[in-house]
Amino acid sequence: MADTVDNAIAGPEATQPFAELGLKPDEYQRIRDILGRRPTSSELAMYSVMWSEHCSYKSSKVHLRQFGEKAPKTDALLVGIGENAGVVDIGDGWAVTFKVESHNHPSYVEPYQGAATGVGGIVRDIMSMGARPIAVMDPLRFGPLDAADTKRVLPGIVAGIGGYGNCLGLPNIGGEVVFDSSYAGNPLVNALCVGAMRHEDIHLASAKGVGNLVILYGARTGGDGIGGVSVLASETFSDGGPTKRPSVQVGDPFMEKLLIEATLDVLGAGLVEGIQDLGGAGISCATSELASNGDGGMHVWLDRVLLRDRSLSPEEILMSESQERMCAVVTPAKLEEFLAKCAKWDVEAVVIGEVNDSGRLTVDWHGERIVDVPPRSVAHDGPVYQRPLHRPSWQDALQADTPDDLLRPVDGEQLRATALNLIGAPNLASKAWITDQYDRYVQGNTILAQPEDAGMVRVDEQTGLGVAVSCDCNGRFAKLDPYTGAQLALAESYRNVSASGAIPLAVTNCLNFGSPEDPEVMWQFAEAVRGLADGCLELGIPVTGGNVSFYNQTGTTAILPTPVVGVLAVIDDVDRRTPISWGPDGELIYLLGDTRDEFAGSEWAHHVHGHLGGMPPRVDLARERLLSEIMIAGSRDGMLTAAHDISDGGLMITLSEMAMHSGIGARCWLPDDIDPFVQLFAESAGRAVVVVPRSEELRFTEMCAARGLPAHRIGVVDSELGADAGYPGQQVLQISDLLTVTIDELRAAHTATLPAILNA
Amino acid sequence: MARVVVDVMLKPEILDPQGRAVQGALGRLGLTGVADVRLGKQFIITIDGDVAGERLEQLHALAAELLSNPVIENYVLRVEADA
Amino acid sequence: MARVVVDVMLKPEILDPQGRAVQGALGRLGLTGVADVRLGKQFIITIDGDVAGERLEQLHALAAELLSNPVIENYVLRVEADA
Amino acid sequence: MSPRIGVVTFPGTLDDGDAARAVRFAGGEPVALWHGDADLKSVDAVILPGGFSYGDYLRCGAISRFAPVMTPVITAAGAGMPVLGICNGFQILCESHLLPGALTRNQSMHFICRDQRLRIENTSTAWTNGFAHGQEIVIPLKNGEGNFNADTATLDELEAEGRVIARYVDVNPNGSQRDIAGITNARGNVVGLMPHPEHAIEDLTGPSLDGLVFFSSVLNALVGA
Ligand SMILES: Nc1ncnc2c1ncn2[C@@H]1O[C@H](COP(=O)(O)OP(=O)(O)O)[C@@H](O)[C@H]1O
Ligand SMILES: [Mg+2]
Repeated sequence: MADTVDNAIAGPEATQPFAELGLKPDEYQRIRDILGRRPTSSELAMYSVMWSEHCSYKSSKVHLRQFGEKAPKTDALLVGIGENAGVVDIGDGWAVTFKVESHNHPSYVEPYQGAATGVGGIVRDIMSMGARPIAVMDPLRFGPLDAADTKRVLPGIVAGIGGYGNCLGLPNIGGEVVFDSSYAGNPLVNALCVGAMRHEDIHLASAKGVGNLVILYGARTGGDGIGGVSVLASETFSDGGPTKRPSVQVGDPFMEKLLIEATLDVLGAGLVEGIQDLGGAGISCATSELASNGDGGMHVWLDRVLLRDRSLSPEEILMSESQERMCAVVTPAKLEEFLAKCAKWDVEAVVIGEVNDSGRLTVDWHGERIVDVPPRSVAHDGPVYQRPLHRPSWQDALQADTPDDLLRPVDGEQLRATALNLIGAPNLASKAWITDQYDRYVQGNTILAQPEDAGMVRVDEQTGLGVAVSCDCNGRFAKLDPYTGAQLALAESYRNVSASGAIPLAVTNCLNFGSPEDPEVMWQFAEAVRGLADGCLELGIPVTGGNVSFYNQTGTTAILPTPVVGVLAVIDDVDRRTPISWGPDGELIYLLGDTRDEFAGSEWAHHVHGHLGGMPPRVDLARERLLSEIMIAGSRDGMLTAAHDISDGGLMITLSEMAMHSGIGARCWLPDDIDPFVQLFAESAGRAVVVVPRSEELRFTEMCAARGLPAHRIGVVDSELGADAGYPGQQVLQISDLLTVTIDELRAAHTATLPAILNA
Repeated sequence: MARVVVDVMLKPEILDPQGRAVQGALGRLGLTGVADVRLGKQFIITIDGDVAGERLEQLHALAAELLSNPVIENYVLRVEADA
Repeated sequence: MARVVVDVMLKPEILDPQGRAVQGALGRLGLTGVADVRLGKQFIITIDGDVAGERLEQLHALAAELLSNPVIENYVLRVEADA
Repeated sequence: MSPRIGVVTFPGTLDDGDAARAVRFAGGEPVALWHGDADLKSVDAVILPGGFSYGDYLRCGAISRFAPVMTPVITAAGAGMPVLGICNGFQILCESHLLPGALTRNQSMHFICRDQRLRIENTSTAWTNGFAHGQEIVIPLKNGEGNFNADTATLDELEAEGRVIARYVDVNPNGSQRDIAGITNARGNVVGLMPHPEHAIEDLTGPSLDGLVFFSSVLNALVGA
């Protein structure tokens, strides 16, 4: 027997398991105050999931506001923060939407399904804006490559992302793979999706129009993932394994593919007034948000929900996180056509509710009223915490522990060994073992994918209009200084898309941190958000959406603060994209930007010395902006044949990647005012390598000089160098008289690392 | 030589998209009255020597941890007549 | 209600990379004497009414054509006690 | 009038748009065919494109084989109409017994996506007549179950009759017997191919333009017929 509103009025003193559902006593009291009585068990279920950290952002809200307050002026933003995903104008009547989300904890518990359903969730977010999903990316983080648990979780997570994304027909165009001991026991699985639509197809999650019908369509509702939101995302794991073993959701990518086609079909035919995906908190979230954003009232007949398991209680149905479901608001006149389109795609659909102007969200179960609440109080007016924050006690000591005294390579031979060592370091090694499991060709519009700086897809086949996306973060920098670290993540992502020739337009983020109840973690979070908001303002690109993932820790040890930043950029003709591989002999290699003795948080300090300390590289966003403008102009005016940003591992790694990817050698030299080791391996920001045809050299260098961007000619593409350098018949990369490596040697070191461990 | 058979099935509350797809196909091909289809894995392990005592315990542990994921699956293990 | 179980296995002459991988993993985790591992599928079909006569024949035909591919797989079908 | 090439969409098909684009690039007229219709709309040839029809949840291609559209496809193939199955389409052709053998799980057990080198070994089929014998090409390969398996007698027969149309070169990505990437039926009108020619028709999006030849070949065959 369901607990009804009448029961709640008649039996006000019943004790309720609010604590087990993750609610604090004062939160429970607030619910009683809002309702003027005790909640029914169904109401309690709804409030508990919707007021969880994951859904309500109760710890992060006060900080995230800055993204709006500091948002730069831009005409590009069609839908801003707060909707399922932001929407950006890219011209010609086209709009794109993109967003990144985390699925960290579920992926630790069940790597394959956790990661797969992460992809499924973000894809539905994108669909709920009215867009066709066109690409995915997957920033991933694991414990050390050789750790036993990494061998458990990594293959499963990668197979899950591939299994789901490949089956949906979404090209995977990039991502990240980072190994660090702080992620052992708490891998990060972030998933990003990009979608495209015509301006007139933009849809929002709101239930407007009294008498309109609320349709639930897609997979049937089952008992999976119940409480996943409150339990999975708000509690941490104890040392011995998961403290609670929630039932994990299993994804059905085939159903999601049908859901995409059916959704685009009904949207295209103009049958939909409002639309919402079902993710965390399932029907509770979808109905309360739709109602809260619309005319304010909705009635739901919960017993009409199609079930996979007929024994589910109404509370469970409200909380279930069964995958592959969507909600649409449809006028009665269009109902029949809507249902017919769903039937064509074999997608089940049923009317579960109706929009009204009561100002209440009411839910009936077999004729009895089990929920009667103001929808805003569930969806938007959850608790907000100003959590205490505190600069970590160890922060000063960490910053004082500079890498200056670490033993550095001193001669050519040692530099050469360092280069070969780093190119095979887990964080810098080829990720082909992973990315080869992802379909990057499907849809036939992929212009750039791994291992390019940014992923790029064509949006309009006729005009060549396209978008580029990159996502980046160096958590070590963020640990040294979260404010600067977040800006460095933004700068790198911005630089990556610019290197491809596209103009940066908007930012998304996935903020992965430890427990918000730890004041030191909260400080890291607050600093990172402040850094990112300030950085976006300075670069002139707004944050359009994102995701916060807290409680990423093993025991009481938090992960590296990891604010993953994604930047979306537009290119008016993908034909002009700049790849990372250089062209024929004689093209000139230029280093743009300034190099300083900056090794704190670098891959060299990490991989060679296991050291983390000091202050991260300096950020100069004005310089980043200039560099970006030069690379975009170079692409637009045909002055560049290749470009590659300099980040992890420094210049030597950038040159090596360009050489390996093109299969052609080069003769390089170093400006002689800086120590060669610093020149080759420092990770100063604001730099890139670009390749200029001889015919364009003058025009390009004059542009750099006029704009004040340092440009050093440091090499020339040369496929014949091998013989002179003592490697006849081979392609070599030569750095002055300091060192010469063959591309085969680089490749061998670069490609061996992951297979050696993961295939063992 | 013994033959150990481990059947691994998704727990009943977990969605089984494969089973559903098969159920749909059986229906389309004219089989009536199919109430449910679940699709599981079957491991057939041929093993030297006897399977009992500690060895059987070891097999159970492996079935629970390696061959299945207890979060979403159940397993049944049986030792069949010597192969 | 009847429960029909169909086990589908790769034919012995067809290489089973998954079985081999499991065999390797079992060995690495300390199980000795594993001579062979094969990985197959198990369908559990719950069906209304009786399964006999023509209905059973129909099920055999479907097991042979849909649930297994005779080029590479064998199947075994059994009807279990009413579910 | 340019030949009409049908491209079938099953639930879960992914590369139908790419296949239609390839037909267009080659100068043909792509015609969309729906799995649920037992009607070929008087096309001159049929492509079964790649993807995960029905999620490939049972065995790749096992469920699609029974789709209504396959009845006329099987009849037309028997009557000599050119039919190309790419990846999932190849699996469907095998499951339908239009081609011998079966495609099983990759030996590595992973899905694999790579630019693959192939050698064309039969240039007399409807889909390969534009190639030179022994020509090496590079087109994308992407599959989880592309490991071609057949018994020895069948393999020997395929070899003896020259019905292996393409073989993997350099790397055998999925463990296929005798490095087989594609085969044809005895008549040379039905071809199954694991790698994806429809993804190699444009400089911007593919590793080469080699894939286009499969589509221009069938137009040749149809115009010549
Ligand atoms: N998990 C992943 N999924 C897809 N692509 C990835 C993944 N990890 C890395 N990549 C791709 O590999 C290439 C190299 O990665 P990375 O070194 O992190 O690039 P960058 O330093 O330019 O951000 C990039 O093209 C990136 O998008
Ligand atoms: Mg880069």
